[in-house]
Amino acid sequence: MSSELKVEGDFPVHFRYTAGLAGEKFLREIKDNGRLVAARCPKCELNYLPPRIYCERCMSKLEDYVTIENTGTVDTFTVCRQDSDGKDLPRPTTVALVRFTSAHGGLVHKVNGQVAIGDKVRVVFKDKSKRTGSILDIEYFEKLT
Amino acid sequence: MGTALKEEDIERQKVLTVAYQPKAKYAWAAGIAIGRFLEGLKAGEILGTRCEHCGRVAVPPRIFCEWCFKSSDSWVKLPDTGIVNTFSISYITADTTRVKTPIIPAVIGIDSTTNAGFLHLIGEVKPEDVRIDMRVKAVWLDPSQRKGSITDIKYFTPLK
Amino acid sequence: MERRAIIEGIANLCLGVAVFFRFCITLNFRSNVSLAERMPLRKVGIVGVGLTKLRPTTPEVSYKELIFEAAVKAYADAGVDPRRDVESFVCSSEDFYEGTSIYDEYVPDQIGAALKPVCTISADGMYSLATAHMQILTGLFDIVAVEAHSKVSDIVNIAPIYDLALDPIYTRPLGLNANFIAGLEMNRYLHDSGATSEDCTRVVEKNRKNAHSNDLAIDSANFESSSDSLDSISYPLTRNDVAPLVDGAAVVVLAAEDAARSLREDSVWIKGAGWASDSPTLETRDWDKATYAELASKQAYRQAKIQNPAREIQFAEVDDTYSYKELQHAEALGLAAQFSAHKMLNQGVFDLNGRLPVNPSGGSIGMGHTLEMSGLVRVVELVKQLRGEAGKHQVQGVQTGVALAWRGVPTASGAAVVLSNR
Amino acid sequence: MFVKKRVAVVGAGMTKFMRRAQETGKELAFEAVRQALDSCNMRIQDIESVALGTAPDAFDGVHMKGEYLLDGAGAYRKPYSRNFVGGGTGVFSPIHGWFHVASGLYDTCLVVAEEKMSSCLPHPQAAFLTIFDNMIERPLGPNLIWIFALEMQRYMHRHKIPKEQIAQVAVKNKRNALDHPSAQIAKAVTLQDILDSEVLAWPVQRLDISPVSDGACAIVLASEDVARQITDSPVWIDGVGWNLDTTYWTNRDLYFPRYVANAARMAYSMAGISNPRKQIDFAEPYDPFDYKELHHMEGLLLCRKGEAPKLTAEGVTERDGKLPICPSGGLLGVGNPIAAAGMMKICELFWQLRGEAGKRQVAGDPRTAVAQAWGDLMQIGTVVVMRS
Repeated sequence: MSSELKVEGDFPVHFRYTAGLAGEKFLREIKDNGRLVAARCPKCELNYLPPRIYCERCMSKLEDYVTIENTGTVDTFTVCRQDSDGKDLPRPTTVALVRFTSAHGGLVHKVNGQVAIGDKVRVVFKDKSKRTGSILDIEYFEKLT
Repeated sequence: MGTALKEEDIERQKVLTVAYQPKAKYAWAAGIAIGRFLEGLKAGEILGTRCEHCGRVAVPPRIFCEWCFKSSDSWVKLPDTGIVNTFSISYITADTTRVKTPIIPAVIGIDSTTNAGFLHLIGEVKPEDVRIDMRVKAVWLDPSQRKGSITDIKYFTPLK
Repeated sequence: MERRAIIEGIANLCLGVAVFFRFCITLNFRSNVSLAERMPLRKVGIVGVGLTKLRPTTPEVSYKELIFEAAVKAYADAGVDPRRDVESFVCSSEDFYEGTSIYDEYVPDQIGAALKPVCTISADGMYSLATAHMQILTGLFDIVAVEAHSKVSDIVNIAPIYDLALDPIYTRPLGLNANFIAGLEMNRYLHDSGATSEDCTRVVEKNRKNAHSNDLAIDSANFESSSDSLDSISYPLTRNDVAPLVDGAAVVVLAAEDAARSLREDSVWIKGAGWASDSPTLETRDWDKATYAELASKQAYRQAKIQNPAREIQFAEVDDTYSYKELQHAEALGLAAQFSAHKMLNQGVFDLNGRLPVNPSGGSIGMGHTLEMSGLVRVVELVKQLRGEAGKHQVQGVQTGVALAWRGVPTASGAAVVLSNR
Repeated sequence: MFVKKRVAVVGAGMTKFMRRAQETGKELAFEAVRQALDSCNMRIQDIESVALGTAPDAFDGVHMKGEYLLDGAGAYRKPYSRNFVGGGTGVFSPIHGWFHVASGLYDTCLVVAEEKMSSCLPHPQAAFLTIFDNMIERPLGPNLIWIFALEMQRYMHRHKIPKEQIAQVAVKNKRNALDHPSAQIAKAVTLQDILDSEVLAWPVQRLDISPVSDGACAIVLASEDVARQITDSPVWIDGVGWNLDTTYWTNRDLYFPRYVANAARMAYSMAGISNPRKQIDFAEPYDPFDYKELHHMEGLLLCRKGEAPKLTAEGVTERDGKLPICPSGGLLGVGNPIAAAGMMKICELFWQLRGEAGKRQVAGDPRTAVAQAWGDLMQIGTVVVMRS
C-alpha cells in the first residue's frame, strides 16, 4: 500500500538576464529617445522588430538599425484574465500584437482601452523620468482617434 | 566572438538586465517504494527490497529490479549499520556558501545489502579520522521529531 | 492590352529565371542522388505500445513507478525483454516539468535501460519517436524503445512554469498567463477563417464524446461543462477550450523490418516522420496558420509518398491542446483547405463515423493533456486503430493515419508521423 | 551493424568562453553558427536540419530552452530538436546530428551547443542542487562538487593515487589553454598553486575545477558525397557511442566509469578500432575536474585502470607526448559552458585532424582521435571517434 506521501521542493535560484546586444540597443533607444528601432537585414530587406543581431532567415549578422514609426495596426488581440501565477488579474488586460508598416515583426504589449483587429494604435511611452530600460518603458498601445 | 562582462558592469547598470524570481513549486508523490522507505525511517527502520529473480537486496528500495526488469516487491528490514564507501570533507553548502565546520557527506553501504547504500552525512567525528571502509551506525532523530524524511537519520557515526 | 501582356510575359520570364537561379543555388550542395533515393533505407515498424490510464492525479505511485507500468505493458505487447532485446532508448522530458535539473539522470531503471544507449530529446514524445526512427534507419540498431510521461500532478501550479518559457526580456515582464498567446492566436484564427467560438465548442463536444468510448481516457464527466467552464481565460479562449492536464506514461517499441516481422504479424509501419519549427519569437512567426505543422507534415508525407493527404489519409490524431488548434492543425496537415476545417467539422466529416475522423480517441480535450507525452498518446491511438484494437472507438477499415504533436505555447514547433498497417 | 552512410564534419565555430557574456543565449548560438558556416563557405539555406544540445534550463533560466534558442541556432523553419544528456550533451550533440545524416534523411545538419550559466544566481551551482534525487538526497543539502569529491576519493583510494598526481592534469591543461584564442582563463598555474588553493570539498580544491562559463559552439555535418563538394579535407565521424548507467549511483563502485567504457567500445567497434591505445593518436576526454581526465582516459581504454596518473607524470599526455590528452586546454583551461564545452572538444578534433590547430597542433600528423563527455549522476558516457 502506498502512503501517498509527498515530498516538496523548488528551484532555489533566481535569474538575471542580460538584454543582449540587440536588446540593449532597443531598450536604450526607448529609454533615452522614446523611439523604436529595428535591425535591418539588407539581404532579405527586413527590419526586425524587436531588433536582433542576426537575420533568422539568412543568418547574416545585422549591424544597421532603423527607426520605426510609433503607430501600427492591431494584428490580433486578446483580453487576458489571469496573471503569470494563474491567479485572476484585478482587471482584465487587453494585449495586442501590433504590426508596423516599415517593420518585420512587431510588438506584443498591453492596450489601454478596447480595440479590434485592424485598428490603428500608437505606442505610448512612460514619462522619461520613469523609464528604466525595460520593455515596460512602453506604457501601452492606445487607439488612434 | 563574445562580449565578456564583469560583475560590476552589471551592478553599475552599464548593461541592462532583467531580474526574475522563478515560482515553480513541486510536491512529488513518493510512491510505493520511497513512500514506504520514508515511513520506515519515521519508525526508525531502514527498509530495502529484494529481487526474487537475482536475489539482490537494494536500498533505496524500488518496485523493480533494474537489472532483471522484474517487479521486486519483497521487503527487507535492514540494519542501521554499514561502511563508508567514500566520503568528502566539504567546506561549502548547496549554494557554495562557505562554512567553518565542515560537512562530511558520504556514501554509506548498508549492511545486509548487495553493495547498496545511499548518500548521507557523517557526524560526531573529527574530519581527519574519517576513513573509507570505516564502520558506521545511524544516529536517529528523536521519534517525536521524525517526519518521514531522509533527515530522520541525523547522520551516521563511527561504530565504537 | 498587348503591351501589358508583353510586360507580364517579361515579368514571368524574369520570375522564372529567378526561380531557376534560386533552384540552382539551393541545390548547390545537395547530394547527387535524387530525392526519391533519399527515402528511408529501411522499413521501421511499431511492434509494441504501452499506455497507462490517464488520470488527473496519481498520488499512489511515483513517476518512476508510473513509467514502469507503461514499460511493462509495452514490452509485453511487443514480446521483447528490454534487457536482452532493446538496443537503445529515447526518452522525452523538460526539466521544469519534472522539477529536476538534468532529469535524464532518472530515466533508465524503470524502462530496463540501465547501462545501455539512452538519450533524452527535450521535446514531445513524437520527436523522440522520430529520433528512434532515425536511429534505426542509420543501421545502428534494430530495436529501440521510446518513453514519455506526464506527472503533472507533482507540479503545484503549472502557470509559473509556462511563464518560464516566455522570452525573459520582451514577454515575461507583461506578467500575464502564457495562455494569452493562445487567446491572441485563436482570435486571429476565428477572424481569418470565419469559424466561431461555437465551432470550437463543437470540437470540445466531439472529442469528449469520443473519449467516452476510450477505456484509457479519464472519465471526462470530470471535465464536463460546469458553471465556470465558459469562463473566459483570455478572450476568446474559455476554460472549456483548454485541454485539462492529466498524469500518464507511455512506452512505444520500434523495430527494423526483419525484427518487426519476427515479433508480430500486425506491425504498424512508420511511413514518414517529420518535425519543424517556425520562428520562436511571437513577433516574427506566422499567425494565420500553423506553419510548423505544415512543414512537419510535408516532410512526413514526402517520405510516405503521400501527395494528396485529404484523400490518402483516412483518419487523424492531432494536437488539440486548445480547441481551435484541432481545426488549424487539420488544415496544416492538408486534411482541410485553409480556413475550411470548421465547415467540415459542422458537416460531421471529423466525427467518429465521419469520412475523415479526427481525434477518434478523444484527443487531449477528451483524454486529458499529458505535457510532453501528448504526441506519443496520439501515436499509440493511431497504432491501436491500425491494429483494429481500438474497441468502442474503432474506425472501421483504416489503413493509413496521421498524427500531429505541437509543443504548446509559446512555441511554434511540432512533429508529424504517418503510420500504416500495410 | 550496417551503417552505410559516412558522415563528415566540414565546418566548425565557437565563441569565446566567458564568465559573463553580454550576449543572450540566442546571440551566443548565432555567433558560433555564423563562424561554423563561414568556415566552410556554406549558407543557412544549404542546411537541411539542425540539432541542438544545451544543458539544464535552470542555467539560462528558460523553460524549453531549446525552443527559445532556435532562431539563434539557425533552425527557422527547419527540422530542429534538442538533445539533453546532462554533461554528456556536448559530445552527444554531434551524435544527434549524425543520426540525421547517417539515416539518409538529410544531407546536412548544423549542430549547435550553447550554455549561458551566468543567468543563474546566486551561483550556477545552486541549480545543481536540483540534479539530486528530489526525495532522498536534496533534503541533505548536497552541492554538485560533492559527487566529484566522492568519486575522486574513491578513485584515489582504490589506486592509491596521491593528490599531486591528479593536480598535474590541471597544470597541463591550463598551460595548453594559453594557446587557445577562445580560452576563458589564459593563465598558467603551478602544481603548488593548485595544492595551495582553497579546499572546497576535500579532495576537491578550487583549482581542480573548470570555471563556470557562457559560450557556444557549432559544427556542420554533411553526407559523404556532399562533404566532398564542400571541402577537400572533411573529417569523418567514424564511431559514435553513448551509454547511461543506473540512476542508483550509491549502489555502484565509483572508481571506474564502466558506462564510458561501454560507450567507447560501441564507438571503437563502429570505427573498426580494436586496440585504442595504439590506434588513437590523441584524445579529448572530458575534464571538468582534473581527476576526471584520468578517470576518462581509463574509461576510454587508452590505458589500464589506475595507470593514467603515471602516464601523465611521465609526460605521455603532453601536447608533444606520445598520446596527447586535451591539447585544446580542455574545460580546465578553456572554460566549461557545459554543452558547449563538450562540443569544443569536437571542434578541437576537427581542427587538429585538419592540421589547423595553430599553436595547439599536436605533432606527427594525427589521423584518428576520440572525444568524450560525461554527465548526469556519474552516469553517462558519450564518445565520438573522428578520422581525417
